[in-house]
Amino acid sequence: MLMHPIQQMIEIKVNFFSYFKDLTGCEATRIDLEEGATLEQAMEMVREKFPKLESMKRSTLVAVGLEYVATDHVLSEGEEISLFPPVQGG
Amino acid sequence: MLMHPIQQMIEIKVNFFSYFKDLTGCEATRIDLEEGATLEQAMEMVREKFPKLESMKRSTLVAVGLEYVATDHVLSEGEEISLFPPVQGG
Amino acid sequence: MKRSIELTKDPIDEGLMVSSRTLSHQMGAVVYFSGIVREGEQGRKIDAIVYEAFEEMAVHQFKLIFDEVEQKWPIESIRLIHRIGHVPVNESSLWVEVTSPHRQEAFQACEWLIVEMKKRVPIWKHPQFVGD
Amino acid sequence: MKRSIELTKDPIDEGLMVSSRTLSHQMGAVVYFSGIVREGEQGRKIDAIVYEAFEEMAVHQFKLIFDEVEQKWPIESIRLIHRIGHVPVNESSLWVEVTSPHRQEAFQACEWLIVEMKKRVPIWKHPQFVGD
Repeated sequence: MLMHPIQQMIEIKVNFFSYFKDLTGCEATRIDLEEGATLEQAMEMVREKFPKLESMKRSTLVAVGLEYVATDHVLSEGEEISLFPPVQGG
Repeated sequence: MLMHPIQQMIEIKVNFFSYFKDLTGCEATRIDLEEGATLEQAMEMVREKFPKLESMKRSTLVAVGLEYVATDHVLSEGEEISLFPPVQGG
Repeated sequence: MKRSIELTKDPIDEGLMVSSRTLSHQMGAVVYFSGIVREGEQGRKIDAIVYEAFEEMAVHQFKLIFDEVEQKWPIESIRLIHRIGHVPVNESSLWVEVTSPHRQEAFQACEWLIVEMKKRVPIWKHPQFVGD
Repeated sequence: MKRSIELTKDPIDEGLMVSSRTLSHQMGAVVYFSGIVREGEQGRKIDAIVYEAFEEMAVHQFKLIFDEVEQKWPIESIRLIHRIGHVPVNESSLWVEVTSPHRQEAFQACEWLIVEMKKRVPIWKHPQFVGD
């Protein structure tokens, strides 16, 4: 039963790293977004699903695929988002 | 026959390194100085003896023993002077 | 610019890496940095650090950093190894080699790439506190 | 601060030096510099550089520089080898290792001591020009 037959939905995988896995209790999740949704909208949805991420908002790094992208990036089917705390290599 | 029996003389060895050996034609020489003579006076005597060093005056490094010392340093018997061009280690 | 990037769970054999170095005859300088796990983190004593990486992205981000190094300095080659997994105290977690014609650019590039790594390359530390 | 200074006519076995490194558990950084003989000097092609040193003074001046390093930075150890005599193109004439708790001081100390060496340590280069 399609309520909005014109509105296509896309499914996006979201990965968590480091202690974001502890905060969310999972390594990855999937969210459904309307086509044309931005990374910012996806992140809002993720934070609603995992409220503990809210407090980390200012120190969250976000990648789409292997790249850091602007939050107005429009997501496409098949893209993956990764959320993680500040990196600490070395 | 001591002309100035009170005036003691000291003998100072002077070493040359790098192309200063080519300019002077020797690795080392000895000069006789009145006791109380300074490094500056010794260098003047060396330049008189080896006029080709005169043109290198501004780029000459001078050590007494293993140390760089001020030109008003008063020399003592047994001290050695070393004259050389800018160093180039590495 | 020649480049080599490796993420590995094995100890880094720095002596072997150095011995296997190749340089063109125009190169006059090689700078190495070894990052070692220290026994203290956050004021507490540790046994080891477990390094976690988003590996595919980490390699990609190192490549982007190396691209920028190549734009900035006349570097002939960079080789980099970052260890992941369990790294005991006193062992190397990071090894970097930068070769260039002159020393200043090798030092600058080596320091710069480490600073950039610490901003962008998705690797995280999990200190293993003594007694935990 | 531990220190080792060597002037040698033999090739520098950097791999062996690195493999023989010892560090206390508070050390987090090691910086190495290798200075390599390049094929060009003064715009001409060379086969080698013959390094001449006033050896006793060179060792003494390195010690004075190391004393200053120790005043400036919390360095645990410095090992330095300078080759003298005939050094062919593409071989190392200088090898330096600096170990410290954090990376910035190791980089700073390593660069600084090389700059100071080039001002004060009585070592000279005699390039061996090709065809001479």
